[in-house]
Amino acid sequence: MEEDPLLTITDLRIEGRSGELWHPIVKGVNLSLRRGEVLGLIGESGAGKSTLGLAAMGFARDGCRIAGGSIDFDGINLRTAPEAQRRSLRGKRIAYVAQSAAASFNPAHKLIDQYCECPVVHGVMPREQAEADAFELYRRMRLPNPEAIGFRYPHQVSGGQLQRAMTAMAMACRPDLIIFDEPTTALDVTTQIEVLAAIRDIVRQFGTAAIYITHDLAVVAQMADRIKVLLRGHEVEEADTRSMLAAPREAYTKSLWAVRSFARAERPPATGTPVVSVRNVTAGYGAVDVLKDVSFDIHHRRTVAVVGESGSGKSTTARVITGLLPPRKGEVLFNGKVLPPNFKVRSREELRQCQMIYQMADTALNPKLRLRELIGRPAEMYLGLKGKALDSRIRDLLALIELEPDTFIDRLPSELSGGQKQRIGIARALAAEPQLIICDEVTSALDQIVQEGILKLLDRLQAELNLAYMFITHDLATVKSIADEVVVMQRGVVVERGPKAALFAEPKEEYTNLLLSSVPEMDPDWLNRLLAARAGQ
Amino acid sequence: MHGIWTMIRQRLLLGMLTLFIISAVIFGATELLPGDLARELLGQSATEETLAALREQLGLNESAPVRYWNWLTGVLHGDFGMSMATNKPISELVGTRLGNTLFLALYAAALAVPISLTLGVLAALWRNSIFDRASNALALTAISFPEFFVAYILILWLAQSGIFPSMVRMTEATTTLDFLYMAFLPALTLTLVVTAHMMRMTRAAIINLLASPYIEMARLKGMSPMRVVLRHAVPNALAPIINVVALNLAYLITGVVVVEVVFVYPGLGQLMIDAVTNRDIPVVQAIALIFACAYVLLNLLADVLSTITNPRLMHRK
Amino acid sequence: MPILFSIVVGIALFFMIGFVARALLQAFAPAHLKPTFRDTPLTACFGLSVILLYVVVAIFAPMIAPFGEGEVLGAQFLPWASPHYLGTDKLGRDMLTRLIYGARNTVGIAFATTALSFFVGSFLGIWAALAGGWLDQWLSRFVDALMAIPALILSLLLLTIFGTSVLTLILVIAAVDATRVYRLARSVAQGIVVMDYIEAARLRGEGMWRLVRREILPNAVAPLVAEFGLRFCFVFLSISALSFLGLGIKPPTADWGSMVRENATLITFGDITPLLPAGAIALLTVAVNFVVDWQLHRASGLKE
Amino acid sequence: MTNHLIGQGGMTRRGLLKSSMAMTAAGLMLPAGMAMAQAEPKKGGTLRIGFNSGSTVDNYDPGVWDTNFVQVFAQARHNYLTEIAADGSLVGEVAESWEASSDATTWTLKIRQGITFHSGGTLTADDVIASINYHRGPDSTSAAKPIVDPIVEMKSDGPNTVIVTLSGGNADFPYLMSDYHLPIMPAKDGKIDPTSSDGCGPYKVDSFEPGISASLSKHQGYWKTDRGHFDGLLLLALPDPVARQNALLTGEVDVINQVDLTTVSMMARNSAIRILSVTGNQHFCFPMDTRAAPFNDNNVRLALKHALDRQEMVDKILYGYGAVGNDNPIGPTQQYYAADLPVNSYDPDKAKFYLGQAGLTSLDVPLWVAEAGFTGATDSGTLYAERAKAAGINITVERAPNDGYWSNVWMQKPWCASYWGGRATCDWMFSTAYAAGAPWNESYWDNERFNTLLLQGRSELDDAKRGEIYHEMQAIVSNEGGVVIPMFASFVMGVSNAVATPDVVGANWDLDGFRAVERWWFA
Repeated sequence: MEEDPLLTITDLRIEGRSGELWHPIVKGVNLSLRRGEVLGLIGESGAGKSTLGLAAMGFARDGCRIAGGSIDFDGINLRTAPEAQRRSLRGKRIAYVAQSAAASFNPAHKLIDQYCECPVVHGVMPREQAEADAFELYRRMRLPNPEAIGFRYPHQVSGGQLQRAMTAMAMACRPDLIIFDEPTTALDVTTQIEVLAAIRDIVRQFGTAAIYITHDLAVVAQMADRIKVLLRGHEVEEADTRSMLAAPREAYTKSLWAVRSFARAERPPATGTPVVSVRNVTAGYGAVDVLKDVSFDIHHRRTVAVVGESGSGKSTTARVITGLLPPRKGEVLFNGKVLPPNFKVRSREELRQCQMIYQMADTALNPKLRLRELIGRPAEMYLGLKGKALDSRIRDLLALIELEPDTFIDRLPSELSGGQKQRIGIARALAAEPQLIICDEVTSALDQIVQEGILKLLDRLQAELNLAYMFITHDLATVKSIADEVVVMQRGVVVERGPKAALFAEPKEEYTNLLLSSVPEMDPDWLNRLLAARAGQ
Repeated sequence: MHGIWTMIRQRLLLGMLTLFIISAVIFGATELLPGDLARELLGQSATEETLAALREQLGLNESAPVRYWNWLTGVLHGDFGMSMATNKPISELVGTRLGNTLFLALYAAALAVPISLTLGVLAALWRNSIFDRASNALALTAISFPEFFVAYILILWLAQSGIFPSMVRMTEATTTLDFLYMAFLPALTLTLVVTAHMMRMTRAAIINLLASPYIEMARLKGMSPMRVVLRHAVPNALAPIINVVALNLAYLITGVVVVEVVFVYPGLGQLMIDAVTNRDIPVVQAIALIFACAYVLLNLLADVLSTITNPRLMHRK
Repeated sequence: MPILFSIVVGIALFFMIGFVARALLQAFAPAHLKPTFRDTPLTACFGLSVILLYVVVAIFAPMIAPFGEGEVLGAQFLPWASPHYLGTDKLGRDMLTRLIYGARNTVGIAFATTALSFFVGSFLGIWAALAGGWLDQWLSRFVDALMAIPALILSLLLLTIFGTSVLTLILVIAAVDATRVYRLARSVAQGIVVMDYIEAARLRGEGMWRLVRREILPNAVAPLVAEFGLRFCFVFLSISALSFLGLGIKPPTADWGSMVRENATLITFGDITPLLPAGAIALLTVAVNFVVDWQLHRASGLKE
Repeated sequence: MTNHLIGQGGMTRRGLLKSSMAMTAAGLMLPAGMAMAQAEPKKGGTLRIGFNSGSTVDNYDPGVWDTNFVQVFAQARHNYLTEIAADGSLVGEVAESWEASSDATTWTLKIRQGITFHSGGTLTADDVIASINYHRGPDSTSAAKPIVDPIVEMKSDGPNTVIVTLSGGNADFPYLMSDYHLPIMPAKDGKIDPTSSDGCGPYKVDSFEPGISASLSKHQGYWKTDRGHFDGLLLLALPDPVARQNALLTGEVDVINQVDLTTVSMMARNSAIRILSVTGNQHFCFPMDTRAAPFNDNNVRLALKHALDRQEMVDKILYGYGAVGNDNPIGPTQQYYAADLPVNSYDPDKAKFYLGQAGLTSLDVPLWVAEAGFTGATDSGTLYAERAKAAGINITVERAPNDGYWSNVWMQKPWCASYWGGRATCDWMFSTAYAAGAPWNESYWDNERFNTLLLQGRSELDDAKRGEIYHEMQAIVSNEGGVVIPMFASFVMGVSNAVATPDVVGANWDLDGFRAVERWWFA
């Protein structure tokens, strides 16, 4: 406790540029970190977490600048130190683990080459030694055949493994400090467990200090000794993990804590003809079958959650229903009537009835169109609305998704936050006044508070417009909160399906169980217990 | 690896198709041209009877489709036929000139490619610096001058002072070294003409990537800007760069008529213009096909290279 | 020395124009554009003002020009002095006047040509990318074939067949350019058609025309604009290259390409007459591309 | 693209028929050109000439030569029956002497003895007959066919006599035989080989790359001991004016033709070279289709003839290297040149007046031009149009592509640009381009009086009478002809000071009547 801290940040202010204007991103944050200590930084996107994390390396993204305050790393003032000196620190004494390893590994080079770059360029150790060392670290990170995996290219390695490889890379020079920037956000729950465990162990083994940035409380609870909560560039509060979890002081923190409490009552079992029923569908690309004999129904005013990890065939099912991928076998019924397998031959009416909301609002909304057109187009097309009528309809829709019409109607997607974009996605789907909406991972890219907002919205709309939802997700927390029925998929097969309560209460299938157990909980000891439990089996 | 071979095979087949279309287009076009070989040969002095006689001799009285068919079958048997105007075998006519053209193209490329890539990389490295803007402006100025004008200016500066010859005279005695010396000005002209395009593309391709996460990662690993660009950006920017280089190489082979004229360089371009103006269709066809081949092959090469240099395509999962 | 001097003057001018233009832009730009202009780089301001100048000259040529376009006023190659501030050409026509009208004709033609080629090229390119299949194959093969024929030769053929009126000139050069544009547009569009919002639009049942026009084109604009900048200027070159083969704009119409061609031989004796039209072309090229670069930079969102 | 017309330049005709023997003597004792050469020329050296022409389709076939590259190349390796001397007089070459029957229909040519071909054989009458016959006959593809058409029979009388019978009397026959299409080539069983370079000229071919260059070396057995001074020749095709002029300035060649007039003045400042310019019969013109309106009205033609400033054209198009033309194809150097004809000067009012006569107040006519027509045609057209405005005549200059100009524009469009190398004799010039029905009567002109005079003139043997006839014909052409002839263009050559040229340089063709290779030497 008494030894002087490794990193001290005082009254740090960082500004970002839009045009010639500089607006504050981080507004006077203090931070101090002792050797071997892990600090959790949480907050929603835009809270300045990453910016702060990078600042700890004396680094500011293009278009950002460190406007005030001081950053002292082990006696070196990172603000005044010459770039060359700062560079010599990065990768060597302060390392960084990025959110998406898939994107942050250079696709042109083998993992091992990228691993060795730091030690060799910084002159820590020669190439041979570095390689040997890499194998060692890969092993410790529990990567499969550590001697070989390094000689693969990033695209040949799965996301979870990449994330671990990147952590290993960060460790290459045995830095004093590592910045983890949402390292597990992009991963499936089951993989997340492994990565979390691996990261935590290695950090402890080397006694490396770390700043762990995330928006997921449950995760940070497992990793951090202390937690600092950020909100729009301000520090909300800081405390050691357990007391913070036990007794959050600030309202905002409390609200964060509350997020996971949202869950709505399961509706009574459905009756009558389902809006959509998928009958023994087998489909795939080329020779391989991605879906094998999949069947399930979706009824009015009910939400069917299709869960499973990436590659389990969730999205493919959606493509079959929308008609993008005509099935090899089986059929899709809409209100008891068989839909043409290919969307090209479906009637406008059929197209209108089934709308889709995508995971990535960024790629799902044409960046060059204004909201007026984005939302208005379906209404114009399907309902033939024009001029005044169209305009008022657009405004209604905006109001419906809780966006102030006058301020938003003429904005471009780029002028919206992630959550707002997703709301536009919803509005666009609603504009067609469909019976079924397919939500493909609609919340997984969002902060939890925002997620909750969206979920609540969807729930409300379902009640008001009695829609049927097909809800594709890998996040069981979401399932818990809004699903009526659950369809669990694995490798293209429906493993288990049934009402939410029943299925969560006593999962019949091993895999379902695995999924459920992998959902992080707020309890700091959850991870240990889980690992222990699994080791026990 | 095997993927590449199939790709090459397909592309070669498509190339064949392209060549066929071209031969048809060219033939059609030359058919539509007013006047014919006989007229052009006899020029103003032609009288109807002499024309008739000459047409008879040259077999121009055959209908167009028949002549095209004869030509095509000939080519398919590897016989490009005789030049009608000089009645020499086309192979002989084209042979040396093809060599010259290729040599000049290579020469120019050898100058242009390194220069423009270096400039492009540096411009990307020091983007928005004075260097960047200046090199950009210079390059643009260079391409906005017509080729012959660039050539004249070079002649003014480098030839009249006697530093370099302004014309290329090749004899049996000419050694490669002399050749490089004599052909310097034409090569330099072409370099100036193509550099800008390649340089700008290189710069753009690299800058495109600088926003990507792995570049930030590289910087966060404490790599120097130079290393970031060279080792992390360039390998991922290769595809567009390779393509623009290929495109310009194709231009260097097919598009240098003007330079040939100014520097009295015996290349294919001049031959083709002459053949067109003389309606010497077999020659036009032959050269057009050669150019087309160059174009097709270069594009193929570009695609192969960008495949090879892209791990995602080379090493499947 | 004179070269050095002129370079210095040139740079000085560049900055002066740049600053002034920026000041003016900020002063008079409509409110919502002000922020855009506030961070406009000098180069772009310079480019904008030069383009503006050209446009003004082009439009008001008859009012600005001291003499008539084809008017023969006196001896040939008069020195630079009042009333012929840039001297006279080989027929004794006022050089300045010719330059001014040249702006009108050349820029006009170049613009028409490029616009046309881009309209055709990008539409076909995007369509091919969107439709895929045999349509894509055949279009691409055909375009490949055309591109494999040297542009100069192709234009020579076409122009000799269809004659050399300004219209055919525009059509032919546009046709030749369109192949290049097609290629670019197609490759760009291929990157866009895989986007979710295109899938969404298709699922909505949008028609081809709408997909091309509203969904894809707006997103393909940036690279197309970049190409536009270069192609636009290459048109001048095509024209002068064609006048090299005796095809070109019909006299006494003044166009820079031909003017360079006519006077080019003088340069070999250090007479700078041909530098005037050539310089005019170069200046425009640089200006246009400065603006284009700026636009690209903004589009790319790369902040620096 | 260049299209020279068959023929040759101005000359005097001192009593042709009276004294063909004397001529022969002259031909024997002091071959033409040398007569006035001041210093005894040095032998040796390789002359390098840069030509404005030269195409990849150039070849050895005499029937299709049409650019000055091949023309000079031909004169370098071949001899002809007769030669136009630098002063314009006619001298014998292969033909030692000639005699005509009184009606000038039968010609007896004495063939010079002891002339050897490069391949070694000796030239005989049969070679002559075969060489001329190559251009005759129904299946002839030769451009010279019209020249030899009047020949009804050619027979040899012994190894060195040829007797030619013509369909009609033609006093100018010996001149025709100097045409550059008619070289004497070795015959093999009555036929010449049009693909062989073999000849009896001063130089023999070492190498020839069409469109690039030709190199020749001295023909040791050449019969003219006082001609062909160079050891060798290097003929280069340098179509680009700058390349050409630069080659001369940097000493890469010794002589260039068709100096770019735009820069000739600057080039002349260079002390190492000199500009050589001779004015002959080559003239630039704008033929009108006299069958088609409005050109079928002579008033319109006259209006147009008064609507252009000829002097300005000479100054601005030819940069002074030429002479004003008076719509009369006969050049000032020719014997029968009518110097006293009224001059068609630039006079808008007169033009207006003639328009009035034609019942017009204004006139709109298109004029087709291309550099192929003649160098500077486009600019000439522009000037013409500019000046014609004053006379209420609105000429729209239509720029046609060089490519195919002679097939698609010339004699197809009602009014276009054209040019003539000129003809050695009035008769030849007129009967080629002005006689009714002549294949190249580019104005489709048909003037009764003119046509009858033409026939009279051809068979008229008395100089004085001929003079009157041709004077009247020139007057008619100038006043009623369908061709506007604004200027006579000089041949402008750049010559290195290392090269010596005779005082009198041939004006009938470029490069000393194509004979520079034979007549010039290194100082």
